[in-house]
This record gives sequence, structure tokens and C-alpha cells, in this order.
Amino acid sequence: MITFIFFLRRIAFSSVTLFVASIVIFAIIQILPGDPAQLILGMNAQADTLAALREQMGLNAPFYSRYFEWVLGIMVGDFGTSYTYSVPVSELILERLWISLPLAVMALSLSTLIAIPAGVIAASRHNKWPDVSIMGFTQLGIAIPNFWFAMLLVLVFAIKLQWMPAGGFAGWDAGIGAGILSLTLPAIALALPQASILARIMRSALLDVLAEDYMRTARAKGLTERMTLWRHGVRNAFIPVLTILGLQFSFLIAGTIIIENIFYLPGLGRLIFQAIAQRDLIVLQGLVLLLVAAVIFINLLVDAAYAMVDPRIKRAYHE
Amino acid sequence: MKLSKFALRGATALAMLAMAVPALAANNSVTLGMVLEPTHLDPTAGAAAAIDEVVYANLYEGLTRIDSKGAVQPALAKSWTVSDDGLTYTFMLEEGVKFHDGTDFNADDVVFSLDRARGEDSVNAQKALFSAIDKVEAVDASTVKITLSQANGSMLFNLGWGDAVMVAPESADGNKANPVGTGPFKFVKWVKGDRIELAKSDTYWGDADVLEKATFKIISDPAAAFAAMMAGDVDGFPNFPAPENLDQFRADPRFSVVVGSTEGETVLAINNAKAPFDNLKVRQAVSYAINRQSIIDGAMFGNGTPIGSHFAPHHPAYVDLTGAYAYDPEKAKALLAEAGFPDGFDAEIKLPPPSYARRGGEIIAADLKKVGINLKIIPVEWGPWVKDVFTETNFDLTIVSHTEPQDISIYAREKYYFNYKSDAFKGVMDELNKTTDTDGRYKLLGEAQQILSDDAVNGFLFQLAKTGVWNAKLNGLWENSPVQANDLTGVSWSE
Amino acid sequence: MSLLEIKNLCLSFGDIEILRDIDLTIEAGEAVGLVGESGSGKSITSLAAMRLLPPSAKLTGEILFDGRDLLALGENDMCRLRGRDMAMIFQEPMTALNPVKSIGDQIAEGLRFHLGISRRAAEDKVLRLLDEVGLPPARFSPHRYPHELSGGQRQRVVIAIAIAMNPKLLIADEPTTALDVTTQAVILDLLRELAAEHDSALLLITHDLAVVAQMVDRIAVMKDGEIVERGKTLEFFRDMQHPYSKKLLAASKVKPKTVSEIKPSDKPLMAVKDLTRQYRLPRQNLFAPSRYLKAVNDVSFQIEAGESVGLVGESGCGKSTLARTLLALNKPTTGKIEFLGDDLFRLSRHALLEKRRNMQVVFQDPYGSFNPRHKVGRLVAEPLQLVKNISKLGRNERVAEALMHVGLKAEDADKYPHEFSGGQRQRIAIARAIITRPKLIVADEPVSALDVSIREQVLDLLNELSVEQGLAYLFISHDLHVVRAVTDRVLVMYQGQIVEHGATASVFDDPQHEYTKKLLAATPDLQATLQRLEKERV
Amino acid sequence: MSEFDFQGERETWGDLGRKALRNRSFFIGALITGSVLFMALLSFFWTPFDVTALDIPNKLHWPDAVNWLGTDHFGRDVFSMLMVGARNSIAVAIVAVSIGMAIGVPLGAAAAASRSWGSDVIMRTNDFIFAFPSLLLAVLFTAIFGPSAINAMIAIGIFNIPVFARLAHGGSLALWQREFILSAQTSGKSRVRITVEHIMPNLLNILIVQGTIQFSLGILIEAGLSYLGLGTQPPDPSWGKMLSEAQTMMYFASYLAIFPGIAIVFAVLGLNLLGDGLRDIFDPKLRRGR
Repeated sequence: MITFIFFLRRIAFSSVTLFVASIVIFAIIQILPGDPAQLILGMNAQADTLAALREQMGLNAPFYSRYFEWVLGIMVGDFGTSYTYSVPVSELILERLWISLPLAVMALSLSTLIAIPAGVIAASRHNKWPDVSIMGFTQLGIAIPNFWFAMLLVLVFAIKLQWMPAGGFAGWDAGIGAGILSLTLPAIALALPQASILARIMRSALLDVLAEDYMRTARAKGLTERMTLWRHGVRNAFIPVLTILGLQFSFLIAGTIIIENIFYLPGLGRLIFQAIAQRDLIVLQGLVLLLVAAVIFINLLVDAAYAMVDPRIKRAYHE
Repeated sequence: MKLSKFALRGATALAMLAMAVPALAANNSVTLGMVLEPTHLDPTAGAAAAIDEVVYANLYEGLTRIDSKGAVQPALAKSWTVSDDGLTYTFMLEEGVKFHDGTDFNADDVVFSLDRARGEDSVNAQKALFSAIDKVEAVDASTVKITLSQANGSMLFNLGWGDAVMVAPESADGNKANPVGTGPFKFVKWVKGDRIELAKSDTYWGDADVLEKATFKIISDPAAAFAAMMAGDVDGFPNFPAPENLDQFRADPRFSVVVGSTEGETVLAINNAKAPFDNLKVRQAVSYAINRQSIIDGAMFGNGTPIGSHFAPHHPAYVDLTGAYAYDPEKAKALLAEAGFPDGFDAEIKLPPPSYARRGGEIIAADLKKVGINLKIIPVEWGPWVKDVFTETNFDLTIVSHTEPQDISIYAREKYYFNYKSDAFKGVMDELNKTTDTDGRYKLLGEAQQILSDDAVNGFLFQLAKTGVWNAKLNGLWENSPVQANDLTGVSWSE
Repeated sequence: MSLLEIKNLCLSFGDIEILRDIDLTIEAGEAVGLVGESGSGKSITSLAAMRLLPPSAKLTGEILFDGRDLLALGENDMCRLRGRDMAMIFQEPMTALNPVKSIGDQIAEGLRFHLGISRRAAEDKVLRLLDEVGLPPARFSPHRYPHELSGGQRQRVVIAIAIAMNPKLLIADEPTTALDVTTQAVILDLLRELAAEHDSALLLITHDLAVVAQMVDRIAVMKDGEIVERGKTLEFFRDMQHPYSKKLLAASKVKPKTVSEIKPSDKPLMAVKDLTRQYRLPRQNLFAPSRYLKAVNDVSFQIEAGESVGLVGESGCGKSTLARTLLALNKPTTGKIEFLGDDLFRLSRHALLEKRRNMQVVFQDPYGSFNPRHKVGRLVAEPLQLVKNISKLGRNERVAEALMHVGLKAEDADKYPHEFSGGQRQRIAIARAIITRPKLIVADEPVSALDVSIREQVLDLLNELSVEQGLAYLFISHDLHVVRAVTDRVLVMYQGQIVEHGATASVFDDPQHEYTKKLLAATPDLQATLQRLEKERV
Repeated sequence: MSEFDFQGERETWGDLGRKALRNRSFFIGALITGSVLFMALLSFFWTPFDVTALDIPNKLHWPDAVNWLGTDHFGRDVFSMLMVGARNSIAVAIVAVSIGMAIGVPLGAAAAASRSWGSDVIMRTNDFIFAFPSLLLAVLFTAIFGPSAINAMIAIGIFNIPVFARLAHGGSLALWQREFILSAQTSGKSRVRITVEHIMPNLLNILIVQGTIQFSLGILIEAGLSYLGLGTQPPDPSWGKMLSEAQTMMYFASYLAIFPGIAIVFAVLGLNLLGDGLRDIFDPKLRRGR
């Protein structure tokens, strides 16, 4: 019950954040220099032609009325019509979401699959060679910029070994296998730094937990070291890891923007750059708002997951 | 030593590639890479070259068309007559032509298309092409009469532009997303940001034996373009974006590398109205200070032809003026001193995104530094470039390629971004418009080139090369690009 | 054969020797107390017996349990032994339980491991165990989580885990130190009963002689990793030899303060009138009215000049909130505090500073009371800014003077706080409090964090200063012995209210309020215990 | 958790120095960071070749005795470019961290010190900025104000503000509960003065550690922005831009793609090790750090 109330409040707060974000985003994007109409019509366009197009795109209306039209539209699921493509923005975003979302999910699962065992091994062999070498690798993993790592992956796996496509997206209609194959290298490039950070967090969280009194209680009951580690250690260590996973999402989005550019994946990241270059403002503002909403939503999810993993949460919200 | 290393690498890579790429069975389709994605597919409502690159001659046709050599050919108009005063054009249309949606094409469609393009609320990017037209009339179902208010020597050429293609009143409004034309290919689907698919139209009036399927794959990243070619994801890149990689394709027997010419005069545009560039001596100094060959080598890896004026070297009326300002930094310094800048000065150069501009800009900055002009490099996106440079002419220098065909007339415009004003030049242009005989026109064009060179209006750098790469078995792609088009009507596979 | 026999046990971490030649035996069913101050090695000894030390610990000697040498036992055999034959209860009930597992699961875990039974099969046993430790399942469902229980209840869960398998040996490491006195009493009773019922031997580790006396048959005293004295409980207290044992004993005996006779006056030093301080609680739901917790509820009292007043109560009763309000760090919700005749919360900032000069504070934690980056001189001098017109020289003199008053040297001003022991740091804190020559010192648990042997010295110092400088104290503590040693008058606080007040001696000897009676009864009294033991023997 | 735990013994700077020498992370990190810094400083006075002079006939030479790391497509010396690139990367990161610290720390500390609604506003704004993926806003920012090193500094700096504000806020809140702060209050010190005298110096440790981490992040983000063409601009060389220029050439001049990447990894690794080392040294409780 209390948790429910808490979530109602969180949702209310998130909505306010999102509303303020929509104003900020709209305002920021309005000051982007460059006239979308001129970009469409090019260098030889005449003044009257430009005016006609601007009128057609609704660019001549005042600031506030365009804002309200936009926001009210979004509330009923209408993100407006792309200036350049002349198709609904939502359609455009949805098309690309089918690349960015699987990519993000793949990267996130990959990094979790690598990081959790690595962190557990490192913590349970604290200061021994597995720990030292895993920590060494993660240091390196954090330091390697993902775009450079992506370049190296392309060099080795696409160019030299020819195992995977160097870039581009085969399309889901070409088969799930082909689609996943074209997302593999990008997902690996995205996952590496994420996995490194996550492994370190997992390790330090687990080390904190291992030092807790209740671990000693568990050992005193007679449980073996391994049982104690998994039954009491890993589960409790997940709590801080969860927070970081939420924060990571924001980095994941940033990473996707760069990585999609390198692998030439027609995802949301590319759409952003395209929209900026073509001053397709309506697409841009819809996209940015969507990404901000995604971050807010993920954090909400993390909070919910938190409450499920940690029974103390209910009380914490009391205080 | 270094070369042999290259060769070795190339050879091993090749061996692996040869094994990896599966043999394509009886090929009836083609996938071409293109760098920029069209914003939409209506060539009569946007300037983007990418639109024409997909639709020109494939999806839409005009009354006339421009062929691979730049000559005007009949298209939907099978023939025409021009009155002696050059004011009345009568076009005889092909018969039995259908739009892709099944509606018939006739003279009314011509009237509609041309009136729409030049009308008051037209959003045609090249509205000026039609400014000479006084009225368009349907004489009968297959005859159209166009009356001009003044003679225009390039009228037939103008009607061959992508911006002058024929559209139907029923479908014109939807052409951006769902193009309907009369061409040999019809639109299938467009995966935004990824590819556009066309298929052979079964209602085509002509007898073109075209491929079943054509796909334009959008790959803007040069590195990705290289990878896509190597991996066989695309069959060709009519305009390959990274000239630095051409040597590798040349070394690979799977590919043909064809370097042709384009209509793109690449210039270091100078703001003629802004001090100190309003001083002829300063502009001349800039022209002397630029080492064109090093720009072509450094920025384009040797692809491109130096020019001395705003005119394409492949055109018969071309006059070679590259010697007028041969690279001579000492002379440049002397001219600067004469102009009152013995120690040089500071200026800005705004560079739009293409690599010819960004790379060329760096080289020019280094060149000009040697004669004392310190350039601050300001990279800009196309959006701000259009606003700052083109619309508000708030710039000192910029680099841009003027890709419209035979566009020397822009120097006669009242208000154009480099703010050049010359009555002599305008006079020549007026004369040109009135002249219809070829020799006379060529002579006038030569004069015009000379004036621009004398006035050192801009730093004339090079003619942008069309660096095409495609599968060696693919035939029929254009070598040059007199208009921005990927005409697929003649494309076929060997074997 | 003894149940547990530790012979010549030595332990070291790297080069650091922790235990030297420990010999200790425990017979079946016997209760043995291991007494010592923090750092004496008593907890390490018990962990060594459980083989729960980190691998970096080097152990030599023998630990025989039921005749088997534990040091030679493999880890798997050890696991089978732990929890089944020997079980342990830890000091900190707040952290000894896994916060994300239900208490039932945690009790069942050991049962399931040792008996190899299913979750369902364990359920009955869990319910029985909960009932046995005084958590009737009707009210304390096994599905509850540790954070839903109080400290005492949690300690009962820990005990339930320990006795689950009827162990032959129960090791309790300071099982009640973290609990309130009243809770301590019940937990100790419970522990004694259960050990008897299950026929378990008990090794009780504690720093508190009063606790150990009432619980065990034999006592061993540890100091610096060695056992310095041992004996049967009564004999031990009767003829102890080792000076350290004597010191411990002396420290745990209460010497009531010689009461200074001070009568209530019209112009008290401080007068607290109807003081209430409340906090808002989070709402139950969006539409519910706000609820408030009255941490201090309608409290009135006064402190005369030179008088030492004690404030006694268990944790959470509101004493610290009251103290902070008196120091004008918190604003009261209602009521007023007059200090030297003026209401503290109606003063201008400037006038308040003048009052602050006369009112200083000493906190509990000798580690936390100082900015670790400043030298002692600067720390002690900090309140001097409340004194106007004082030169740098004068400042240094005042610092030296204050340090000397508390038994430190003037040169100590140039050192950092970490260079001092806990007791010395508390002296520095007192030096800082007296440097402005205040009229009142609020001492919030000033000796709770100190070992017993040092505690006495600090209390003596406070008494001396009170006489020398005519200081008044508000002395806040949960420890009745301590309050008795330094106060003239005492206030007993319970759930935000003052339930009883009066002269210290009369409140202690003849408590009126139920709560005070309970509190006094729960407080272990060494003298009384020894007397009882004597009687029993006779 | 233990992040804001200030309990325990404090050492003098001398003790810290001795511990620093024994700490392996710190030692290696300091060594690497020092060498990167040295190269950057050296580039002000000397580089093997002038990085602004183009030598196109000499382009794309593989590494040899003359050009130790080869030349790029304009014939510039890669090693010299890396040296100057280090300078630019470090400059951007330093300014970005300074902006974050200079604005974030006072804001966070003020929010912790004041109990008014103002503190709520500050922290809510913080959360708000956190909701924006940082690179995304940096991209928008440079799109509006034009790509340049200065704008990259500001954009990265803006995202450091909430990081430091949060840290300073959390740290200060924990400190405000400490008894020595209460003592200072009873000594009559104002909240401002307590913040300056007691809170700030005790935040120094965590700020230095976080500063090092943000510094390395700054280098990474600058590289990312420059890679996208939004950071340092020509003719100034930058590691990220060198990588993006190398991308089309890595098939025949792989050294162009390798060396700048190694430089980034080297610099970031050094700073991270340094940060870890500092954390260990300052606070043994956090030894296990991240």
C-alpha cells in the first residue's frame, strides 16, 4: 500500500519532470540556427517559394501556439509530421526503435551476463589472481572509448576475418538471424565499457556485503562458503548494482548514438544526427523528449525493482 | 618497400574476400549505395540532389531528358518545334503513356505540371527555370504549346531538369512519400534511413529492357561505404564518398573504378562585399596563394580537375584559365602589400560538412597562412551554412561545390551570396539569353569565364570528380554526371 | 573429556600477534564468562573456536571440541559442526540478520542444511523455535523481515537460529551490549533459560562484570591477547589478584556523588517551560492528514547555577532531541527555554552568541567530535570567538589553561586529535567546552563510548571541574550508574515525557514511576548478584 | 552506503604521502598521467614536426625513423599531433571539471547547509539535468552554438555540475550530522562559516577522487565529441578527430586508427588508476572502490 502510494508520487513527479523537459527541449530546439524550409529547397530557391513552404509546414505560427500544438498532439500520440520526410514522426521513430531497442537490450544483457559472474568471481577471490586480472581487464575496458573499440572490432571481425557485416542493418525482414548478426558487433562495442563498470560495481558491492555481519551469521549456521556467497551475498549485492544499471541506461543511450554512427545502423541515434543536420526540428524534439522519457521511465522501473528486491524500501519511504 | 607491403595486404585481403562473397545467381536486380538520403521523393518540391539521384529517369520523366553526355534528348515529348523568334515551343507527346497508378498521361498533365511548378504557391526549388514561360497550353491531347515572354536559349535543357518532370494532378500531392511518375521503375518501399526499393513497372510505355528490381541503399559514412562495397552489400556507389579508398578498389578485380566529371565547380567562395575582400588585389592574392593541385591531392586524393573559372572543363565552351593564377605565394604577398596588407590579416572560413570542404579548408588555411592570411576555421552544418553564408552573407570565405549544370549565370544575379557585382558580366549574360546559335553562345560563355577570372571573384579550385565504384560486371552506369541522376534504364549485368 | 578445550592457542595476522597462549576449557553444560575491554582479543578467541577467521590468520596450538582437533578438521567437516554442535550469537542484532530475507527463511536455513529437509518440513520447527524465543508466531509471522522488528526482537531471532539444532556449545559475543537495559535483562534471562533447557554449554563474552556475574559459573579475564586471571565466579570476585581485574571491579562499582545541596530559586540558570518538539511523519496516503511524532512532549524543568542534573532514558526516548533544542540548535514547536533570564528563541543573533558563551557541549563520540583536519589548539580555541576582545596571545593562554585543567599538557595544542587515545580526546572535548568559562555544560552521553577503566577518570574530572568552576551540568545518559556518579538531581525520560524527577539518591533508592522501577530493576547490580550467590552457596 | 562515511582515523598529509608511495594503483596512475602531462606540456615548446604545416606529398607514410608514428593524409606527423592532442584533451577536461566543481560544489554545499526550499530547488534541478542523456545534450549544445573546443568544454562542464553538486550535497549532509559540526554551531559560527571552515576541507578528499574520475570521463567525452566532429576543431589536432579521420583510411593505414586510440586509453587508464589510488589512500574503507 505504502509502496503503491510512493509510486503514485514518483509517477506524479516524473510527469512534472517530463512536462518541464518538454518546455526546455522545445525552447532549446527553437534556437537551433538554420531554416528547415531553406534546407529543403536549397540554394536557388526564391523568397516567395520559401514563404510558401514555411506556411505549409506551419512554421509561421507563434512560439507558444506551436508548443501547445506539439504537446497536445503528443498526448494523443501524435508527434507531428516530419519536415523532411513528410511522414508522421511517430512512424519514423517506431521504425528505428526496432533497431535501437534490440541493440540496447542486447548490449545490456551482454554486459550483465559478463559483468555479474566476473564481479562475483573477483569478489570471492579477493586479491588473488582472478580478482587482479579481472580488475585489470575492467580498468582497460573503462578506458577504451567505445567508438575506438568499435573500429577495432570492424577491422578484425568484418574486414580481416569477414565473420560479420561491417555495418548497416540487414533488416528484420531478412530474417532474425541476419538482423542479430548485424547487431552483434555494435552490441559488443557497447557492452564492453558497460560490463567493465558493472563488474566493478558488482565486485565492490559484493565485497561490502561479504563484510556484513549477517554473512558471519550464515557461516555460523554451518552454510558453506559457496552457499553463503550465492544465497546471501549475491542477492544482496544486486541492490546497489540495480541503481547503477538504471544510471547506465543514460550512458547506453549516449553510446548508442555514437555506435549507430560507426556501424551505420539506421536507429534512433542516426535519426538524431540526421534531424539535426536537416533541421527536422519536429523529429528532433520528439526524439529528445522520448529519450528523456525513457531515462525517467527506466529509473522508475529501477525503483520498482528495488522495492521488489529489498523489503526495507517500504520502510525507507516512511522516514 | 612500403608499396610491397600494401600489395601484400591487398592480396591477402583479396583472397579472403573472394572466398567469402557468395556468387550471385542470375542477377536481375541492382543495389546502389548513395551517401545522402533524399528528404522525400518529389523532385518538384526539393533541391536535394539525392531526390534526383533516385527518381530521375527512373521514376519520373520530363518532356525532355538530359543524357549521360549532357545533351538534350526527347523523353515524354517525342519531338518539338521552336518558332523562329524562339518564343514558342510546340511539343508532340508520346502516346499510350500511363502513370504508375494507371492514369493516362496527356497534354493536360503537362499544363498541370508546369503551371504547378511556376505558380504562386509553388514550392519548386528551381522556380527560376520557368521564369521565362508566359503560358502553357494544351493544343490537343498529345500536343502542348509553351509560350515564352522572352527568348531563352536553355529552355529545352531546363525542361530536362528533375524539377521539371511530369506529375499527375491526382497523385502530385502524395508524391513525397508515394511517388507516381511515368518512368520505367515504380516505387515499392522506403525504409527511412536505410533504403529505397524500386521495381520494374509493367505499364511502361517505352521498350526499355530494365532490371526487375533496384534498391538504393543509404550509407552516409565513408567508412561504412567502403565496408559495404567490400562486403558486397551494395553493387556500386555511383558517387563513392571516400576518394582515399579508390586505390584499393582499383587493385581489386571485382570492381570498376570510374572517375568522371560532374557539374560541380568547387570554389573558395569569397564575400566580395566585405573588406578586405572587396579589394581586387586581395582576391587575386588569394587566388595566387592557393595550390590547387595540393588541394586536389590532399582533399580528393588526386581526383578532380583544376579550374580557372566557374565552368566545367568537359563542356565544349570551356576555356582553360588555370594558368591565370598559377600557384605563386610570392606574388600573392606582393599583391597583399600593394593592397595595404604587408603583414596579412585575419579572416574566417566557414566550412560545410562535405569532406572536399572540410579537408580543402584545412589545406587552404595552411596555404593562406604562408602569405600572411590567418584563417579561423569554422565548421558548420548545412543548416547554419545556408542561414549565415547563403542567406545573410555573413562570412569571409567558404568552400562549396556548385553542382547545378551550367550555372555560370548565378554571377549575374542581383543578390547572390558572394555579392559579386559586374555590369560587364550581366551584359554578357543578357546577350547569352538572347542568343540561340551554338557558336555565338560558346563565344559568350568564354567571355563570361574570362571576366570571372579577371575579377578573381572566387578562388576557383577544381571540378568535382564523379568517383564511381561498382561491380566490374555491372554495365551502363553513367561515367559523368551532367545532371544529378542515377539513370538505371541502361543498367545490366554481364554474363 | 571437556566439551571445548583450547590449548596454547596463538594467533597472528602477519607480524601482528593477537592472541598469546590462550588456555580455556568448557565442560558440557557449563557457563563460562570471558571478560575484557575492547581489543583484548576475546571476540577473536571465540571466532577462532568457530574457525570463522579470515584465511590470513595464522593459528597455532590446539582447539579440541568433543575430542576432535578443530584446527585439523577440513572445511566440510567444520561446516557440519558449525550450527549443529556449536552455535554463535553476535553483538549487533541490527546487522546480524540478512535484511532481504524473511526471519523464517533465515531460521530454517540452518535446519534445512543440517537435516536436509524441505522448506515445508522446516516450517513447523521454525514456528516452534520462534515461540520458544518469545516471538509467538501469531504476532511474529515467519514471513516478516528483520527491519520490521525491534533490536531485542531481532536478537531473539538470532538466538532462535543459534539454538535451532540443540548445539552442545553456545557462544554469545556481547549479546546485549547494543540493547537497552530493560531489553538486556530479558534477553539475558532468555539466554540462561534456553542454555539450561537445551543442556548447552555457554561461553559468554562481555565487558560487563555485572552481567557476567549473574550468568556464569566460571570467569576468565583477558587483556592484550592473554588470559590474566580466571576462577569460579564467587571465588574470582572474592580474592582476585591481578591488578587489571581489580581495576575492572573498581570501575564497575558505583560511587554516588557527594551531593551539593542546591535549592530551587526564582532565578534559575535555565528554565524549560512546556517544551514540545515534533516531527512530521510521512503521510499514510495522499489524502490522510499529516501525522506528527512528539519527540519531546511538554517538558518542563529547571537547572540551578552549579547544579548537576541527570537526564536518563533509553534510546529513542527523546533525550538527544531535547539536548539539541536546549543548545538552540533546533527550534521547539511550542514552549520556551529561558537561559540566564532570556528566552533563547527570541534573541537577536548577536544576543544569542552571548548566551552561547555560557552554554557549551560535550558529545558522546570522542572520534566524531573533532574536525580531523584541525590541530587540538585550534579545536579547543573554536568557541573563543564567542569571547570578545581576545588577543592571539590571550587565546593561546586560554587554550593552555583549559588543557591543563583537564589534565593535558599545554604542548598538546600542536598535535592532531588522532594522536590521542579515546579518553584523552574526551578530555580535549571537555577542554573546549570550558574554555569560554561557561555556566552550563550539556554533556550528551559523554562516557558511553569509553572503556570502563577510563570512564571513571573522566567522570572524576567532570566532578572536579564542577566544584572548581561552579559549573552546572545537564548530564544525559542511558547508564544509571554513570548518572548516579555525577548528578545531584535526575530527570527520567520516557517516550518524550519526563515521568519522574527528584534528588538522584531518592529516585534511585525509592523510584515512584513504574518505568523508573523497571529501569532500576533491569540494571545489573554486581553487589546484589554477589550477595545472592553467597546466599545460594550457603 | 559507505561513500559518505567520514568515521575513523585521519592522517596528516605526511602520512598520506607515505601511503601514496606504497599504493600500486596510485603509483602507476601517477606515472602514466605524469607522462601524458609531460608530453602535453612539452608540446608547447617542442614537437618533432610542426602540426599545422601540411606536407601533402609526404602523406600516409608508415611509421619509420623520421615520422615515429607515421604521417596522416595531409602529411602531418602523427606523433606530434598526439602530443598536441594531449594538450587539447587535457585543456578541455580541466576546464570542464573546473566548471563542474566551481558551480556544483557551492550549489551542493549550499543546498545541504540551507534548510529552505532553495535547497529543494537546487537538488530537483540536479535530478532534472540527470534525466538528459549527457552526450545527447552536448550534441544539441554544439549544434546550437557551433562545434568548438570551448563549447565542448562548456557542454561537458554543464554535466559535471550535477555530479559535483550531488557529491557535495551528500557529503555535506553527512557532515552536518557530525558532532564536530554541532560543536562548531554551539561555538556560534554561522552556517556559511561552518561550510567554509569545516565542511569544504572535509569534502576535499572525495572531491579530488571524483575530480580525477570526471577528468578521465571528460577526456573520453571530448574524444567522443571530436570523433563526431563536434569538439576540437582544425587546425588543432585532437585524438577523437584523428580517429574519425582515420576511419576511412584504416584499411590501408591502420596505424592511423591504432595510435590515437592507444593515447586515449593510456590517458584515461592513468587517471582512473590515479583516482582509485587516491581513494585507497584517502579512505581505506573504500579500498574496494569501483
